[in-house]
Amino acid sequence: MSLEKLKETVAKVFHEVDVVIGYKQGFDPLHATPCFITMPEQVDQLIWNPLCVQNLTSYLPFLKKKVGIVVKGCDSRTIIQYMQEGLIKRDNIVIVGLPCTGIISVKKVLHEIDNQPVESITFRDGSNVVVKTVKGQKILSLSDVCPDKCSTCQYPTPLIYDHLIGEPIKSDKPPESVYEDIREFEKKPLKERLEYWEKEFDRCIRCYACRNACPMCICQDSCIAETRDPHWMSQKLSITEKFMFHMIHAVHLAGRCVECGECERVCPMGIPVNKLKKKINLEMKELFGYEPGVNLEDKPPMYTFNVEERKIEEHKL
Amino acid sequence: MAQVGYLPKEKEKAFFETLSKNALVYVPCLEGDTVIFRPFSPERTLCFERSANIPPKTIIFPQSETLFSFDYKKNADDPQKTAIKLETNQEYPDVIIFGARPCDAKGFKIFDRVFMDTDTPDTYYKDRREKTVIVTISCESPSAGCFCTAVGGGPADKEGSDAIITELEKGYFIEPVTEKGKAIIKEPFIEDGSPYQKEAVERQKAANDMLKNPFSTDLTKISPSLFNSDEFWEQVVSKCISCGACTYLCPTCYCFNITDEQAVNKGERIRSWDACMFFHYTLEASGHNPRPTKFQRFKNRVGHKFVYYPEKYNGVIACCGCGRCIRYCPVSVDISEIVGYLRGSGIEPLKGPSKDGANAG
Amino acid sequence: MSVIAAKELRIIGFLCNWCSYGGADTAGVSRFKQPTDLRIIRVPCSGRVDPLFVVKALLNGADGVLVSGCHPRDCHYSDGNFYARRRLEMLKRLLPFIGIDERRFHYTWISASEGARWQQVITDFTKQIHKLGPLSTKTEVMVES
Amino acid sequence: MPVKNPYLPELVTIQKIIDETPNIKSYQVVFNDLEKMKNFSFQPGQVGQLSVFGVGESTFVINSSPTRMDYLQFSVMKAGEVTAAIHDLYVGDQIGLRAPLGNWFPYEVMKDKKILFIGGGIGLAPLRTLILFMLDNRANYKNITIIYGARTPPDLCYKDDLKEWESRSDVELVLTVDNEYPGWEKRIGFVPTVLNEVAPSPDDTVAITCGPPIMIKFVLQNLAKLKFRDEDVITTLERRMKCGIGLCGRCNIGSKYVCKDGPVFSLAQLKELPEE
Repeated sequence: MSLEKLKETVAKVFHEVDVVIGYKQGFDPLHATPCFITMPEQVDQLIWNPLCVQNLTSYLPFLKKKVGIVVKGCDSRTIIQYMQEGLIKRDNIVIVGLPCTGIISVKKVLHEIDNQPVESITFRDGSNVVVKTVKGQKILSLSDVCPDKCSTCQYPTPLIYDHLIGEPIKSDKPPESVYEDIREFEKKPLKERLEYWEKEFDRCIRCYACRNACPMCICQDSCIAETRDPHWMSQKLSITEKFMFHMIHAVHLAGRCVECGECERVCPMGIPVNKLKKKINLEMKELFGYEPGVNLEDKPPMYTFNVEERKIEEHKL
Repeated sequence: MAQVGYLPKEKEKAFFETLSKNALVYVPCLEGDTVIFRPFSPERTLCFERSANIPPKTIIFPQSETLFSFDYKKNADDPQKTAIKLETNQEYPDVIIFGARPCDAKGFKIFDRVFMDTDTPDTYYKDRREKTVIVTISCESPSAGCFCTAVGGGPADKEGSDAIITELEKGYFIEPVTEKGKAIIKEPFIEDGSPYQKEAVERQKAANDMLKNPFSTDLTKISPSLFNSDEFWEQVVSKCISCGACTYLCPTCYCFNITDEQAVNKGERIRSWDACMFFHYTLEASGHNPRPTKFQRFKNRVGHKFVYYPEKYNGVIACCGCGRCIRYCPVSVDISEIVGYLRGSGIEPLKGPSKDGANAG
Repeated sequence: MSVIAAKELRIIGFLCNWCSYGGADTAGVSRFKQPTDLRIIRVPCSGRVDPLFVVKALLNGADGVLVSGCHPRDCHYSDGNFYARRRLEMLKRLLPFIGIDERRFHYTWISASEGARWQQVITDFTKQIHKLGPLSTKTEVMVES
Repeated sequence: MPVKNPYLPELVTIQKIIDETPNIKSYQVVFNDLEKMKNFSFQPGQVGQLSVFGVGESTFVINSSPTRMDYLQFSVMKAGEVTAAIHDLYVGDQIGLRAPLGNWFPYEVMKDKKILFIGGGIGLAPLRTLILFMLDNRANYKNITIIYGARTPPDLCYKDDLKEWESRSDVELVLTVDNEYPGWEKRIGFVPTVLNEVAPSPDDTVAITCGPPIMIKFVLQNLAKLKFRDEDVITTLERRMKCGIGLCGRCNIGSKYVCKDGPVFSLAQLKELPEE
């Protein structure tokens, strides 16, 4: 069973590092939560199932010591992107890779059981989720309640690891399905798109959970959404300022966003903030054939240039 | 006239429309999967099933408001001299918040002590607060993370509410609490509620029993040694990402920031929400920051609610147990679990000596 | 035809100091006829133009934004415009996604001697913006003119 | 009478600007509304919030004495956005002022005692208001000793006051600078070390100290070595402040707000608070 193997490996890795970051059961059966293992007896708390939704690698740039980290396929892209941008020292990190068969979206599960507190949740034969609440039991299929990123997942097996728990899994999802939702959205007329974003961003409360959960946002403590020198934005809660903040986040992730989906997952107001970043990634792939956090030798497109750009023609008026 | 009221569900929309004639009625509306308080209008879909994502504090303590506007006026005959004109505009409409939760209402009580029971009251909050009627709906069942009964609240707690409603089969049983509440049951479409009293009380009791208490010891005892041990905070808060979700969604968080914005010669001084979890919250011009790490900030956050506020306001805990900070935390930090440790309720996170006791973050 | 007759729109121009600003100056010195809607902001290099300058301008009341720098290979700082080209192309493709017509933002390369080309670009771009009309988003801050 | 809006500043005009040191200027301001000027009162040690509209607000101690009410004086060291904006102002410009705020030096308790002032750099500002106040009621206090130091002689604030205090017989002034400086004959050395050299006796003495945090740290240690009792050591604290009236929650140390319960604290009070 891969949980036992995971615990074994982590126990072994534990001696080479100062802390191992994994998942443990959270405050209720539906939520897992990151756990920082600094004592051998804490290894037993580790869990591994579709509840393990957080991208644990976002702690790495802030930890100044040797760290063991449990990593799903999509999370591993963060580590490669960190290395491309020189934000972590590879030999300070021991990566325990977990081939992943999909995780749940807490929001979608809650939607299915109309937000009742969960008494128990069990996973049967890899694709069924059995949820028991006060109002009775419901059987959901993982493909209905998984986050969008899982239904188009290209990298279920971590692209970089020191230890792999279980056998690598190949993706069975067609590559062009990844940006299906973006192409769908672009079919809307221009005015409707603007109104859509104004309506969605109207709910934003600028709590910056999306920014602080984003692994690539390492300048959280001096973000230009809050500083007064440079003075980009006011603290006024108008749609202009909210729109501007989300554009800052998207543009600063151009050619860097590994689509781990954390920004959308953590938004307490349910705003689809990941869409903007996926659109830019679509353009990065189209323009430069670049996918963030996939291979180590790549250079993020905004860090470099070609004298002759193959795909950029001069715009005529 | 009947002491208690009853509003049949089919007359709900009509009732809100009449109320909206002479007051701004805020009701919890469903937008996508998010429940948020909006001014009532017929085409909005209402949602009374669960507590709103963000509490109604946005209505009385808005996330950003203009304290005053200023205008630099050039003096025609002496260009050196510029006069400054300050203007404030504090006319607020009458407001009825319909569908708040008992924990939200209790939050306003926490605000009142700070903003109003002081020799320098906050006139902005005070004017709005006095013009607001809070009609609370009692909870049928707790959401994930709720622990209101453990901090002196309850699914049908009346504190801070002007009237309290209990949803029944075909209508809402309304119990006025204050004078403002009594005015509500005199509104059109409200019938006599006494026949429904018994059923309402049963439902309230049923809801009360569903709540479990995360702390197993008495309320006030927080162990100072554990509270002041940096290692404890590093251990329990390593996963926190120091965002503002928990503070902005908290009905008892009232910290704010004051900033100026100016365009050419006009501008305004803006008060906006702030979070003690943000790095710049205590950052000084010299660059010194008394609380630079997220552990110190989180210790201050928990300390404020469970130690400092009680110290200042004879034992009142500045937490209403609504569970939002637990439900919406990106990494599921559970404040009730941490306060449980602080009260020494036996769950020891630090079993045995830590590996190297070094800073885990 | 100057557009002073018709109500002027707010068009912001980020011009690189060494080439395009010179080009605009040449056009001015040679007394070329051109619309006057454009408000020029001089930047050391087109590489200095952060795509967010354009976004902030469009969200806060600008109806059109033009960025103009040295021709590729002519950059005074040798590779400023190469970086700019990638950033501004990314932005050009992102704008329609958020509901702002991409024709409201244009970037081009004009050298100091191309006064005529500057006149042509600025006339066509202003006409194009006038065709699109003011960008009245709910997001537009009420900046009292 | 409607409740006063605590955030709305009074407009004041700058009458005089004194260049104390390369990065510190003192501003003497007068209320535009002369009525308010006449019946404005404050206690030594209280602070005010200066507003530069469009930039922001910052807290400064009122360092003129309550006994000399023809103007209010604030000393501003250039450090951040607001202080830089204040340094660009000229005589005749108008700024906003919200005062008086916070608590003050317990001068009642200090009556008939020896007073020891220990200041560093801009730290003399909060002390100056109390010194001037005491000099105007000289009889109430036994001998007054002032130990004041700065990095270099040009960094010494209130140079004319220092001259006056030096000439007075009923005040003992000990000046020092951190290290040698051409033309400087007086003491050399950090304030805490000079404190040890002067070694004032703790009995029947109240020590009041203000200055950079690093200086305060060592001064408090040395005072303890000199057997000063905690209640007899008083200092002022600095924190990031916004509302100034104990509401916005930012300047707290434990349950105490520096803006309202302070900024003046005794060492005994500080010891009860969680150290930060």
